[in-house]
Amino acid sequence: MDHAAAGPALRAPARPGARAGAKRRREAALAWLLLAPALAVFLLYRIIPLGWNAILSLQEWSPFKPAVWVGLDHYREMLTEDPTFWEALANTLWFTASAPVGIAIALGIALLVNTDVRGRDVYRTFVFISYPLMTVAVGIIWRWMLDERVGLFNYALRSVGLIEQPIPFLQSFELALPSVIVANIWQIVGFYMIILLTGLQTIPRNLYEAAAIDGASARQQFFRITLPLLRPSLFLCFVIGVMSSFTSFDLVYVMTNGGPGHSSELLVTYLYKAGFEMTRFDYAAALTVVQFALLVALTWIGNKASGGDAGAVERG
Amino acid sequence: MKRPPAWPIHAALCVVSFFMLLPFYWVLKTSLTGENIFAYPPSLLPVAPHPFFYVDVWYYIPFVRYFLNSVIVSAMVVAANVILNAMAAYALTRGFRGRKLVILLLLSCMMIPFQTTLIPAYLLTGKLGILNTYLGLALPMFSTIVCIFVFKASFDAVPRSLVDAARIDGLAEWRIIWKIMLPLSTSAVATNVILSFIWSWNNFLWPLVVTRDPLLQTLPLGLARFLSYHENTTGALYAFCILVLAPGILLFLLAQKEFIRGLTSGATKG
Amino acid sequence: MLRRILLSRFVLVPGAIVAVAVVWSLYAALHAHGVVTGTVVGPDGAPIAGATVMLIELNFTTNQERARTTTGADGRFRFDNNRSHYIQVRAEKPDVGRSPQRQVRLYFAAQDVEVREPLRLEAADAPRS
Amino acid sequence: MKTPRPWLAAALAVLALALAAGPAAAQKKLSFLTWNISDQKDLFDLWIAEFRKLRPDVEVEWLDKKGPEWPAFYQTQVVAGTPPDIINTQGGLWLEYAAAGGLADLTPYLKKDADVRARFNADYLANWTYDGKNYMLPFYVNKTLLFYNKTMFKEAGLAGPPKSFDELVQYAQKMSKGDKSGFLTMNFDWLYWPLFKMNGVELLTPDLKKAAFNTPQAVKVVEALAKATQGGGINKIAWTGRWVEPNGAFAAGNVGMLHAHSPAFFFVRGQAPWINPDTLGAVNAPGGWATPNSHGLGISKGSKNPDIAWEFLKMVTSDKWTLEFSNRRKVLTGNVKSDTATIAAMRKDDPLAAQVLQTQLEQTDKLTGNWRIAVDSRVKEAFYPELQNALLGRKTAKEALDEAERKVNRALARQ
Repeated sequence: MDHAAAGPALRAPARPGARAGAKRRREAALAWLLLAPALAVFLLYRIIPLGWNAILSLQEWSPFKPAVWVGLDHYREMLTEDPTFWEALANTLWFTASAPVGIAIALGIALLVNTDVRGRDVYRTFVFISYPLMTVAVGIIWRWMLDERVGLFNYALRSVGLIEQPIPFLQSFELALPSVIVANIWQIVGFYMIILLTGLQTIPRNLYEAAAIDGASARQQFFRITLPLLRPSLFLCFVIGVMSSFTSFDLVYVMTNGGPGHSSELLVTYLYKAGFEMTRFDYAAALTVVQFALLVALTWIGNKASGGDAGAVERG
Repeated sequence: MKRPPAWPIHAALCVVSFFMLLPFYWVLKTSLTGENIFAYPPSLLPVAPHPFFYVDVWYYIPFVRYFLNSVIVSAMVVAANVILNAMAAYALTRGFRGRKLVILLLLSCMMIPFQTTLIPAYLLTGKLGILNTYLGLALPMFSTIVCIFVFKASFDAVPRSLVDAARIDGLAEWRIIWKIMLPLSTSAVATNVILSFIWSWNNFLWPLVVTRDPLLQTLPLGLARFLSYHENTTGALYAFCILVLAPGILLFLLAQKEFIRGLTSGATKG
Repeated sequence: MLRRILLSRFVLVPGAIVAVAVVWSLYAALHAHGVVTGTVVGPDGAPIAGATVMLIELNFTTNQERARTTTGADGRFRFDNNRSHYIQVRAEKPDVGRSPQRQVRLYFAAQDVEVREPLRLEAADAPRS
Repeated sequence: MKTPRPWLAAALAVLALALAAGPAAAQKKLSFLTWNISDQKDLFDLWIAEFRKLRPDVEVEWLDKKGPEWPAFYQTQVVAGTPPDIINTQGGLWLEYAAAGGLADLTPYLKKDADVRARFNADYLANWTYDGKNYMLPFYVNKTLLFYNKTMFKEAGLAGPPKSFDELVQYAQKMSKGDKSGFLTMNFDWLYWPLFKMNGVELLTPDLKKAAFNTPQAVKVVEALAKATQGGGINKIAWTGRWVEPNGAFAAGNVGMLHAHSPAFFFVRGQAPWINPDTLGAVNAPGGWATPNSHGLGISKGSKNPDIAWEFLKMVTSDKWTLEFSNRRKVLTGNVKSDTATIAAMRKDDPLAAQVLQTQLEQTDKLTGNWRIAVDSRVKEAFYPELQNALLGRKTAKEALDEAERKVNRALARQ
């Protein structure tokens, strides 16, 4: 937290002639020192609670009852006799799979609003405006736009004569989840955009200038310079996409509440229901642990895919 | 590189803007007319718009009080985010043992759904004795992993030569962050400010659980008043959403300029 | 340095907004005596003296009468105890008729207001709102 | 530098005293958690002031949380050992808590104060009994009824409200054309169950141990509903909507019938200028069956001073305050005297509302969808999605009911 205190002690690393081992140790000490405050927050509000869940998942517990150990019973129930879990899991993975679509759209927008086209700031604001909007409002409005009888989409499609019968977006098992995904992309695309914009700022102009001199076309510049150097930001967007598919509770809750059937149930909505609505925190905890394991796996894959090290591009 | 003609860009952006603004337009319109959006066919233009639903919002909830609470909490969160995340990110740009582990840990932490950490988080906050305080409201958001990586990506792009030069001048690490890294990463700073502000500003479940004292409630908690089962509060609900949205947009507009500076100008020197 | 911060848009814009808010609340404070005035006219448009005027407030889901007064010789009426920001007024006179209920929404509670369009009494059994 | 010393000492002494006195003078605290009724702040302030007169040594804290987050807040407080003393729950939520021993048993109090028991409509009071113990008092009560759009009925040449399930379905199909549909029902908290009950379908065996709904009759009912839903007679929102959508649709005048509980009336009327006694009808559903969705007041087991909490309950359910509450919020409180008075008063200045509320006092012996089972929400979660599967045409009625039976029995077995 307090740099001033840390300051003097940290002079050392750069001093010429320091022994390599000592230098490395100081480097490490410094790094951990700088990481400490942030890690403390996560320890408190992420890691310990996760541990709490891990323990709870092995117990039979409710706020009103003392805990009883039941071993892996909840996991057994989840894997063997709970079809809803599998449905929610599949839906969540579909949701995750949709992330790249949103990212691609956002990348396109980001590139456009990163040129010095007139009114750029206005466009950026228009794209971003959906992100800070309260999810409740987003949910209700999309519910209405996608409504079968009075919704805007069906109204538009019917008045231009594209369809005869109205499409029951949220009332059909096939379209409910895609509808939620679309709404989610609509809301999150502005978020992706500013992450990518920030990334684009880290690419030195002179690289493009050099490339231009070598006669590289805009396309080549994009694939040779922009894309590779943007990898960290793209990876970050991917992680955010995964995250939103595993945490966007409000949107599903407001739009479909997981229905019809469980066709738009996500793990997060399911474990909220299990925990707070059915007072089965123990079972919800088991779901949390499984979901977490899944996430670590996904992140790890994504990390590898983006060239490791959180997609960081080492330079200099 | 030669500049492409502007009109296709405008065309594309107009289409995008249209789809982005369409739902938002309906929120805005309903906040001015309070009409029943389930009437058919939908009226595309606002009929007899008036600002009075915003007046309703003002009197339905202790608006000023909630607003100030939100401002205080968000200010704490934003300040903490910029400092803590910059420190953490700087550390991650340095080679040290366990670095990859930390990164993977952060990435996975990021995705633990908040709903399931609610109870333990509450108990811990209680242990710290900061229930019902601004600190208690803000602490969980003091550092956000996304923003750490935003900084990291930006720091990684700062030429090592600059940093090493500074070291040789015997510049203290914290001053390297302050004097070199941050000035060269203004867009990352802007992103941090905007995102952490919005997250803390819209945060709902945590304030709901952690504050028992009505005087400490933040703006989003006013939402309950507008989801009444008896009254028809449609207009007021959307007016409320617009009012909650406004500060975030304002901040975005203010921070905009930072997205065109950043390293593009800085990298060439040093 | 400090000067630069103070003059940056991050200070000026919020500052301006706060200033406007302060001015507005001052204005509101100075114009919040809860005075509601207006005129009642007959079907022919002539002012009606001695008509009963009711000030109605929407209480939760149903309207409730908060106050009533009668018009003077010039057909004018005046309430000075309105505390709400959303009221309705209605006038009636036994042998002349009653006016439709008029919504009056104010910019702030107890705002002093003149009900522009006079309340026009119509022959009885006009649709109640 | 010398003179301030005594002052300082004095100041410190005062401070010390204050600190010492602080805890000693600390008051007993009562907290009162309501369910999404923040609009009644003024009234609750009055209650608190009044209670202050009765018990100057007690201060009351009022908390209000809206529907979806209420359980999250309450259960967190329970775990933290600081449960609100008095809680207001909706629908069947209390069952879980009662069964798990989270609520104080009010039966002894009701024995002690027979007059309190006497205040209430016995049927509504009985709504909160779990294996013979009474866990809650009525706060404000309601049950489902059938609203119908008289204009649309006329257009379709229908004389009056349906008398049977078959008529209901048939009327619905008659009225549906284009953007208009015939019937909508609320679907949360078993509010749709009267549709089954009026056909003699039971959800559970009398001992509440096993599912009993998988019968040929039930299959017929589900098939009829599914057919009507596919044909547009029943608006799909009936099975996917929550509160805003069904009410909004009905308020827009596009729907013939709305099967909902009484709060819907005020919400709909707020959005529907067309509503008046000539255009809206409100009657009990065919067979007179209805699902209550009442709000009750209970005392947390973890409460530090349940007796004071009971005093508070006694006060707020008194004739005086229930009447005040009814007037302010246009609800019935289960307190017989106030409810009759309220409706009588309403008859003249709001006849339609009076008519709606009247239905809430009729046939209170025909309540359904309020089974006293600890795993109510799990059974709900096991049954409804399968029903949706059938109604929206993903499964046949038989398949869905078979699957639902399996799931429901599993949920019941786990309790």
